[in-house]
Amino acid sequence: MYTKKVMDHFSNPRNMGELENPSGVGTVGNAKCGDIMRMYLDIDDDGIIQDVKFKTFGCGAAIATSSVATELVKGKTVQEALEVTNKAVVEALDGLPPVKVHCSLLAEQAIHAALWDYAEKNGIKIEGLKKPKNDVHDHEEDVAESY
Amino acid sequence: MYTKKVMDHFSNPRNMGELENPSGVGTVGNAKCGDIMRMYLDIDDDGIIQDVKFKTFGCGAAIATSSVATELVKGKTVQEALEVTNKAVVEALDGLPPVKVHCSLLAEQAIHAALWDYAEKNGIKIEGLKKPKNDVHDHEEDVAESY
Amino acid sequence: MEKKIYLDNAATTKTRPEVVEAMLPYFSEVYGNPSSVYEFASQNKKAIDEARTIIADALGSHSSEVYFTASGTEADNWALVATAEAYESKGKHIITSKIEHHAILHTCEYLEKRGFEITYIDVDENGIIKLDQLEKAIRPSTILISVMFANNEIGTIQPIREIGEIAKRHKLLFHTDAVQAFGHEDINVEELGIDMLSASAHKLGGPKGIGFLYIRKGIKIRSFVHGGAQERGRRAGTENVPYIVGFGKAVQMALSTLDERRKKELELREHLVKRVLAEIPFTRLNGHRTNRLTNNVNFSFQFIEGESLLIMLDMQNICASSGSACTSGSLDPSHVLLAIGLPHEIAHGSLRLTLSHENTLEEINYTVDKIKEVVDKLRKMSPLYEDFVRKR
Amino acid sequence: MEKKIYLDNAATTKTRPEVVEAMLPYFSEVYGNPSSVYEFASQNKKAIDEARTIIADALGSHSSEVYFTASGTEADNWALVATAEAYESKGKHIITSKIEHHAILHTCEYLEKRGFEITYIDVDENGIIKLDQLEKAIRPSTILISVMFANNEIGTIQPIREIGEIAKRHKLLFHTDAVQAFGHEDINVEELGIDMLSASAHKLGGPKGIGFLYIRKGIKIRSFVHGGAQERGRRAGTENVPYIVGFGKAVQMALSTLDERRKKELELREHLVKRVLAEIPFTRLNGHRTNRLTNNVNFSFQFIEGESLLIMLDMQNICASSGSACTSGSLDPSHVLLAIGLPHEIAHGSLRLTLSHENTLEEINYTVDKIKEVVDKLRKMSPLYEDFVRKR
Ligand SMILES: Cc1ncc(COP(=O)(O)O)c(C=O)c1O
Ligand SMILES: Cc1ncc(COP(=O)(O)O)c(C=O)c1O
Repeated sequence: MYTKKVMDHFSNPRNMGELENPSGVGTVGNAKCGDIMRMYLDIDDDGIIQDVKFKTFGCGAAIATSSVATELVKGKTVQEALEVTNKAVVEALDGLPPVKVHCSLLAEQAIHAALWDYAEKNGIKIEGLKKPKNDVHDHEEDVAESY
Repeated sequence: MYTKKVMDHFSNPRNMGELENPSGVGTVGNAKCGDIMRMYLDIDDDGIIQDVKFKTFGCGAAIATSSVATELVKGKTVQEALEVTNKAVVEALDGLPPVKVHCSLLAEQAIHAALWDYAEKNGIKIEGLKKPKNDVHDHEEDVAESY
Repeated sequence: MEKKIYLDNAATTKTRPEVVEAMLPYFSEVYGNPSSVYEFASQNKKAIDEARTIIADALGSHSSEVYFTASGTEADNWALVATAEAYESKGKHIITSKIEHHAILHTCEYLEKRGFEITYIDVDENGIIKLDQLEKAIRPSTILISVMFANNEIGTIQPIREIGEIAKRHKLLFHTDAVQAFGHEDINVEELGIDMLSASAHKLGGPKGIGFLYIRKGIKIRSFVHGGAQERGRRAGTENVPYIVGFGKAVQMALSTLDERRKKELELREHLVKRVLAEIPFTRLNGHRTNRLTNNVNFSFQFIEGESLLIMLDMQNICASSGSACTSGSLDPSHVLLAIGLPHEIAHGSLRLTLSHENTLEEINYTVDKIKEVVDKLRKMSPLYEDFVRKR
Repeated sequence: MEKKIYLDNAATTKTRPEVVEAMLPYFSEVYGNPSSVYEFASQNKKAIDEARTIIADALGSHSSEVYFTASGTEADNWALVATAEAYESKGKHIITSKIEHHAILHTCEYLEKRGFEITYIDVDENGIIKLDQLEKAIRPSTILISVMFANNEIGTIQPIREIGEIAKRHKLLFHTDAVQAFGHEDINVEELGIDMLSASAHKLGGPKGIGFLYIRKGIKIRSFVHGGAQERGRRAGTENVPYIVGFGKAVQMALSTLDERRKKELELREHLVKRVLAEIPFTRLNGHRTNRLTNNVNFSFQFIEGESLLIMLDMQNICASSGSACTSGSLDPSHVLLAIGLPHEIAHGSLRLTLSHENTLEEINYTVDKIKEVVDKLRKMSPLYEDFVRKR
């Protein structure tokens, strides 16, 4: 059901782990829905993301989207990272099954949450960044499922 | 679905045909239900059934019951013939499928009808013989068949 | 003839050996549950998708519009019951014909008990539905028209396109029971304006126990069998993978041989009809003379009854039927033959012969010879014939 | 391991080669429609009767009480919907449990939409239904109790005899979904007081797409699928002769191997449970420790999620499942695990392994080794585990 890219990121997740003293850390999702993502960012004085790590509790798609999202933001500026949308994440994985698209949203939100933490810690304001919600799941179901 | 006996009587019906000047002839059943039986009786002065013939429009069971019924009454007295029940017909055939049992009733009635005709023609009264109904079908269905 | 002559292909067909071949790996080798996560099961999912696509293509539809069921009967039940339930608030009136299969008629009776009203439209003497009566029957509360594509007893093909147009004009849903037609006639649901269509594999060389319901995208009917999320949540129950694969294969083969089969069946049918009508007196051909399934003939032989005819033909190794297989346990004459206006005693004496590509001219000739003999024998036994001869 | 290790026999089983063998002649050789009159079809009728008798004997019932369906799901739907419709005038209340299969639960939801009231009884932490709550839930309007024989996720076997007694005491009908138990546990409908019972062939070495509903003589429920007069007029649709024959064969084999299979499965299961609980920390066994299906284990591994666990095991050629196969497309955690009181995040991390007689000790040991590795790997990725370790 998953693309090769998803399977690759799932089996060999990039940037999995923790950072000792991260510039920012964000956790989104909740256990009730079965996905929790945590992103650690290391941001240098020029606002460039030098390092990024993730930890994820969740399905194959959740792990793969976390992994690919870390790749997409690593080396980017804060502003550039902010523009990594869930769409970009899905594209980088050559697509996700419809029921799993919410995982990519979660990845986007995890980055935003880590950036928000970084901004708060440093007392700065990042243009276009809103306070992340705790739970970004949309609980839409396939219409045809209404038996 | 039919016993060997039924198949035997069906493929080689006994006493099939007409009688030229029958002592009595009776026709029962109706085309609506798919079975019509006609019995011809040749009864001598001692009230003994010397010859019997049948014609039947109907299913395999209808033809077989007619055939076996002619065998059962041939050589009998009128009174004995009257006692040939549908049960006897079914037994002589080693049984009939439940939906086909009404055919044996028809055979019984056909004999009665022919006897009635004989009695009328001769102005006699046969003890225990009632005027045959035109249609002896019972339209009961298997209870489980209620769609 | 030593060999059995099978002339009951409307009752069921032989499963094509190639279909059995195609199904075999899915029993004991690729046997995973298609709903499972692991790779082993995804082979099954793929096999199902492929079969669904073959069928969707055959109908000119999209694969997301094809839902597998366990039979043509289930597809018919689903179409009627779920439409009734989904559109109940709009109205409780359904229109169908008097010559539908029992899968439709008995489901209609069931719905009548649940408070729905059904109008049963008449057919003409050839078995063609009366379109003017159909259109007049439409009320504001009508939600569905269900008319079969081709009749299973007399083979008459209905004016499906015209019915589709009527349905569209009145904004009604149109379902057709195409169990006898699918794989035998060209069917394009777009061109014909069909919203729902039932079919069954065992009428076209597939196995018994698998069918489908085509449901046009956007129709909001729910499931008939409730449970797991199979068939996109619309038809529950672990998928019958082998039969789905077999159905796909059977459709593929039916389509690729359609023209030659039709041609051969037509030749045999015409030969059969001509000989029987010419050589056996007091015989009529039921159903439309030409506008009928290529493999169907249905005769009434006056003065004789169908079951004894069948048994005597069986003794000559000829498999045929009288009325539909499903009612052969019953004592009633065919509702279809009554609907085309036959009197009861003639309706009782009907013989249906339904051909396949495997039949030969030799078989047909042998069959006609035997029918002649048997009809003759039974007429000699018949009090109706006796009366008829006397009266002449 | 090169070879696939199949540990998902509750999702579906491999069709036994002997079963396939038994079915084969009924596709292209003995293919007549069993409803037909001719001799050729009567062979099919006989084959169906034989299968029905095998199954009836297995239940301690009479063959006229066994009705073939297209699935366990259809049998469940039939039992519920037809009982509701038949006894509606008596009352509109049905009692079931919180841990039923979706074939029951979604049919209950459907009936709720049609105005019926359903009470869902709780289970204890082992998944055993609360009998006192069940008995208290009975009202004058109650018409049916439906409780599954054994749960498909956690394997817990219900106190069927006691439920049967409660039903009898209150003059209620008792239906049990025995899809997971039939062919695996001894079942005698007389002794257990069961009025209706659903089963499915593909859970015991038969094909997918055939089931049956046992209906005790005298119960006046009507058909669920309406149409022809098959199955004594109670279940319409041309009979799936090959699968019916295959189902009979599968039951025969399941019964004749029952004791040895149970013994072997039990040994493997106990070994598996002991090793996993001993070697993997923060793990619990879901379901009753002993009163469960011999082939079922269900673990929750704290801090990790089930799907990724399954995919990683799949990469090691191990086929397993998390929750039931039918819901594996869904995002919700298992309703069964929630019903036994697991918090959501633990319910999400469950693994079901269901054995067959074909599994070996070597396979089980390999599987445990791999589970250890994979759980370890996923915990290292888990933010929940990170938090847990930090807090210690
Ligand atoms: C307890 C239970 N009931 C019903 C079903 C449905 O059976 P089927 O797949 O034959 O529809 C299953 C399995 O899928 C089951 O485990
Ligand atoms: C017109 C028609 N509809 C429905 C059916 C039922 O199909 P199935 O036997 O697959 O249930 C049949 C054949 O039996 C049929 O001829």
